[in-house]
Amino acid sequence: MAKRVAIIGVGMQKFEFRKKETVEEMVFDVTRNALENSHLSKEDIDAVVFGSAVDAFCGIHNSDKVAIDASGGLLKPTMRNSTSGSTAISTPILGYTHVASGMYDLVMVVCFEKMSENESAQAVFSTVYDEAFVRPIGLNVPIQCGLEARAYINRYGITERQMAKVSVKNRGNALSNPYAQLPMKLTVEDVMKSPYLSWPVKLFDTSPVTDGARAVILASEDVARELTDDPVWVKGLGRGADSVWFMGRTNNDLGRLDYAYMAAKQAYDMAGIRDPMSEIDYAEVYDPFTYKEMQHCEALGLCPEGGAGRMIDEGISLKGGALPVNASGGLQGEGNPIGAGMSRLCWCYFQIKGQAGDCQVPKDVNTAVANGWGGMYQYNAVMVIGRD
Amino acid sequence: MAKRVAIIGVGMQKFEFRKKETVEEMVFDVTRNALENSHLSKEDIDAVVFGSAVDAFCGIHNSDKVAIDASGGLLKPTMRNSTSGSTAISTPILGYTHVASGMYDLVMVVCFEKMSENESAQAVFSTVYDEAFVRPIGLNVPIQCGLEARAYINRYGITERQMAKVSVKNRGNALSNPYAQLPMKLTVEDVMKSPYLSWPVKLFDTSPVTDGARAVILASEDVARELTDDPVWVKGLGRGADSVWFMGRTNNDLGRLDYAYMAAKQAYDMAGIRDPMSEIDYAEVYDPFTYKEMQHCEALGLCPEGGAGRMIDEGISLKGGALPVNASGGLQGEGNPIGAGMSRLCWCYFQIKGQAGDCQVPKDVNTAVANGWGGMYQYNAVMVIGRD
Amino acid sequence: MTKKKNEMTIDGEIQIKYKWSLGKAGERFFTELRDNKKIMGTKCRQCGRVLVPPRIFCEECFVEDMEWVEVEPKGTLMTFGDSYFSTDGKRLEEPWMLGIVRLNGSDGGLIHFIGEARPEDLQIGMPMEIVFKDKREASIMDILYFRPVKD
Amino acid sequence: MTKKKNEMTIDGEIQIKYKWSLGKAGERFFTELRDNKKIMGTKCRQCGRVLVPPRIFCEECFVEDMEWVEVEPKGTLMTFGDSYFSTDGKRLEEPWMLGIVRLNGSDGGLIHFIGEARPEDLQIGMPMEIVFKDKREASIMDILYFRPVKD
Ligand SMILES: [Zn+2]
Ligand SMILES: [Zn+2]
Repeated sequence: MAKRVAIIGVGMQKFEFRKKETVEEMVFDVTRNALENSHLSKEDIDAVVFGSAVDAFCGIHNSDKVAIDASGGLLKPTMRNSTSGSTAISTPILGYTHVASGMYDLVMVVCFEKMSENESAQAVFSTVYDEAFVRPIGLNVPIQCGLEARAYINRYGITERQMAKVSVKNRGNALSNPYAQLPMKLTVEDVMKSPYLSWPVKLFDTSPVTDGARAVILASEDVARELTDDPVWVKGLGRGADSVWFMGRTNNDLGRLDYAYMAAKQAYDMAGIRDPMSEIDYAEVYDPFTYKEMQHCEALGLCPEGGAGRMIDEGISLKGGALPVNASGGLQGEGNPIGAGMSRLCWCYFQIKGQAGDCQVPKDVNTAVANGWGGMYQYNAVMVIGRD
Repeated sequence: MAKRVAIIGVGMQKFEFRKKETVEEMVFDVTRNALENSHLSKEDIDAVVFGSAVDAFCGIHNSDKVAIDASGGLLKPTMRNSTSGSTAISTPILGYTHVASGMYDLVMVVCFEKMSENESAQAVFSTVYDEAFVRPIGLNVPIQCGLEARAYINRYGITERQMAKVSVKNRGNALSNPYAQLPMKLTVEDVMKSPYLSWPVKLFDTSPVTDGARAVILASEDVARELTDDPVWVKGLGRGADSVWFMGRTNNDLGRLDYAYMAAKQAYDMAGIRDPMSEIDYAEVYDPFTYKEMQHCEALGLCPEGGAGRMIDEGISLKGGALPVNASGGLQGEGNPIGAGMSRLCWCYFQIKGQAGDCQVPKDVNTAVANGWGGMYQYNAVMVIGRD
Repeated sequence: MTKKKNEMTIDGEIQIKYKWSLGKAGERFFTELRDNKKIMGTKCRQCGRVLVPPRIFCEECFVEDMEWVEVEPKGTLMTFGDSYFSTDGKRLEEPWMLGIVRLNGSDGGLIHFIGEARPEDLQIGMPMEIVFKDKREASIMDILYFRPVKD
Repeated sequence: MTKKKNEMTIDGEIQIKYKWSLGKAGERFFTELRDNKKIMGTKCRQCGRVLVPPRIFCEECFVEDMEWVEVEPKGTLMTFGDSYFSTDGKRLEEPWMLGIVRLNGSDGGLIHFIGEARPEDLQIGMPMEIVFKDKREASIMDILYFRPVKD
């Protein structure tokens, strides 16, 4: 059985379109914030793990190396993880393995992305496509998502209005989040009238280009109990990776995320959760597009498979609903600095601790789940955290 | 105390300048080889970790995603590490944390680099330099190493002839390595006559541009004992990261690798090794340049600080010497596919198991050490493996 | 989006040229496509699955026990996407369309442009066929596009 | 090095333009360099170390409690390198030289070209000074090079 690992503090900063700070300055900002929130000094940190999804965004390859001094990792063990967008959750999983291995008692997890240093996000994204079968046809992100969204809504009968409601919810929730880039008071009609990027995905179904960082401090069980009377434990984690050959996958349907269901099952099995709909109190779900929140709610078992439309129609995922999702605003409202989507985990922590401020949901939160998604419709990483 | 973790098999392939295979095909080659050597099937593997140092070499960013199917990682947990050249050893360390965490019994570690897809390695390397203070002056790899080598030999009184002897040793050792790219029978005079890239570094002091991959299978203690009567344990590991601001480091001297001494100390402390010169039987030392082998021998305590010149003069590190170093040929003789420098660890395993073929050293090897180095004179990762 | 005022930047670029290997499987696939207008897959002798894009190994059986087989240049539309923006961000008059087509006689498929159709003509599950380019150069662009099969 | 025959490749490139932020510390450093030919460092009010390149925080004390101080455009040669190859691989007649100089009044330094000297004129530990460019544009290239201090 693995050792227990706790989250004992997180570090936040405002997400913005184009931060004036360098990567190093951004990382210092959240690291210091995490140390302050945890009443620790950098000397207490035994090791640092970094997560950043795509170096071509900031144009500094191997960008971990510029973040060392600012992370408290100077002359310490460090590592750098990158699993596309799922970096957001696979990086705290990496931190977990560091602590659970018994080698380190306190590990700083720092995720960052400076997406707006480049002049064309599309030029960056084109670097990730297979050069022989995909890159020459000029696939881009909007149509990549259109392909997946169409398969999804075709399979399950999801509607564009249901997608729009997710956008209204998340951008509206972001109004209460002081770190948010894109809080907006929208109506479903506003979303429906926004221009199509690729049917059924419209402008307001998407998330913005964002600079930002997040930090999470993980502690071994013994140290966590010394530091706090109310530790928040990592209870479960899971990951799944599907084939890069998305046009020839075994399940024959881009609309069904086998790899995400798999990641969720691992995490729930480890956490001893058999019925997530009743046992999960709160969720922060990776939502770069509205339909991705819906797919992920299903894969995470927060609603039945194909039931994400009803979930939003019935208000279940609203801030005041039975199973609130992304009360922080999610990627759509808070901003989407790929790897720093670890913010999803930070907000689960805040909700459990009752520190979510104006984003706090009006219910007890003991157990929460967060996920990350990335690659060529490929990766999912899931973490369940909570009190005993 | 951390759980014990064993290496139970490795996967090899020939290192070459320009492999015809894709990254996916290269990865399949070594993964299958590792499974065969371990008498395992891909179903036995619980999780996969990838290491690749610089995606810009192969021009497929987030290159982990093309390696999934070929690694046995399809629909399993995967992760991708990248800490510049130290990826070579930090990736098996990542695998170690996966197993030691108690979550996975069998983890496939796959490192690969396809360095020759691009038309200019220098264009690739320039992507890693700080854009404000370093990139504009056009720093390149030869002069970057010249700066460090000069500081090193100035500090410790190392000579160019001593450096040359390392080249003769490693390229000569590679003559016995069937996977080697650059085996050569050279004399010290040949090396001394080769053209300067940047004083004191000459052409034959360097390693080639290489395509290749390596795999290592790690097992938990219980599973390792089921699979083999002669497990090779991971006994110690360490990492150190220094500041990217190499021009303003506290120790004031590029010639002294504080971060590497630190990484070695961690690894030896964990392994219970107090006197590496007598307790280490064999070493595979990261040698992209001759002087780097010398610096690393010192930092790893295989000779006294500043004593690497005498070590090679006295033949201690020769294949038949008291403490043989890089009997495989090292990066200089076998090839230098950055992350796949994990080959250093593979050869330590072979030497302990007595499976090093014509590279086998004429002495008992029970304990061996391997290291990796990378970044802006920045990272070191060390692993000690051995029998009980 | 507009940049904040007074921010000082260093302007530069990363530019790297590549020659990407097609690999063992890719060389055969693109040679047959160029020379014979054939779509080739690799069939696993153990599980019988036919992989397109072809690979030299079966990722399920994890063996390199494959034979080359020709698959039909026709198949089923698995999903499609349209966009009024080109990849370089320009607004388009006519929609640009991509589709993923599962090819008959295979367990795989290809992604490519869709032509000779409007978005409203398309639906998931309909039969599609490949239109080849006349002058071919061993590239995925040797396929012009998919179009709906004409009855 | 020559390529193997018969290998099929896809030729392409990655080209991305950037506007890199100088950051809070960099903006001040490069503004002073351009406007006043001054090399500025940041001094930690807690440990007294003067950082060059400047940062907004002290990495040892881990605080953002820094003041700007001017450092001397002179210092000590920590190491240097020469090369007869340009960065783009061309063979050079005259050696191209870089040095790392620890600047007086600071705990840091800069890397830059070395000029007005031959490799044989240089040795580690010797005093060097900065030669500034006349027309400066807020870039590290506002420094022309280091040269040995003339007695
Ligand atoms: Zn098969
Ligand atoms: Zn200080």
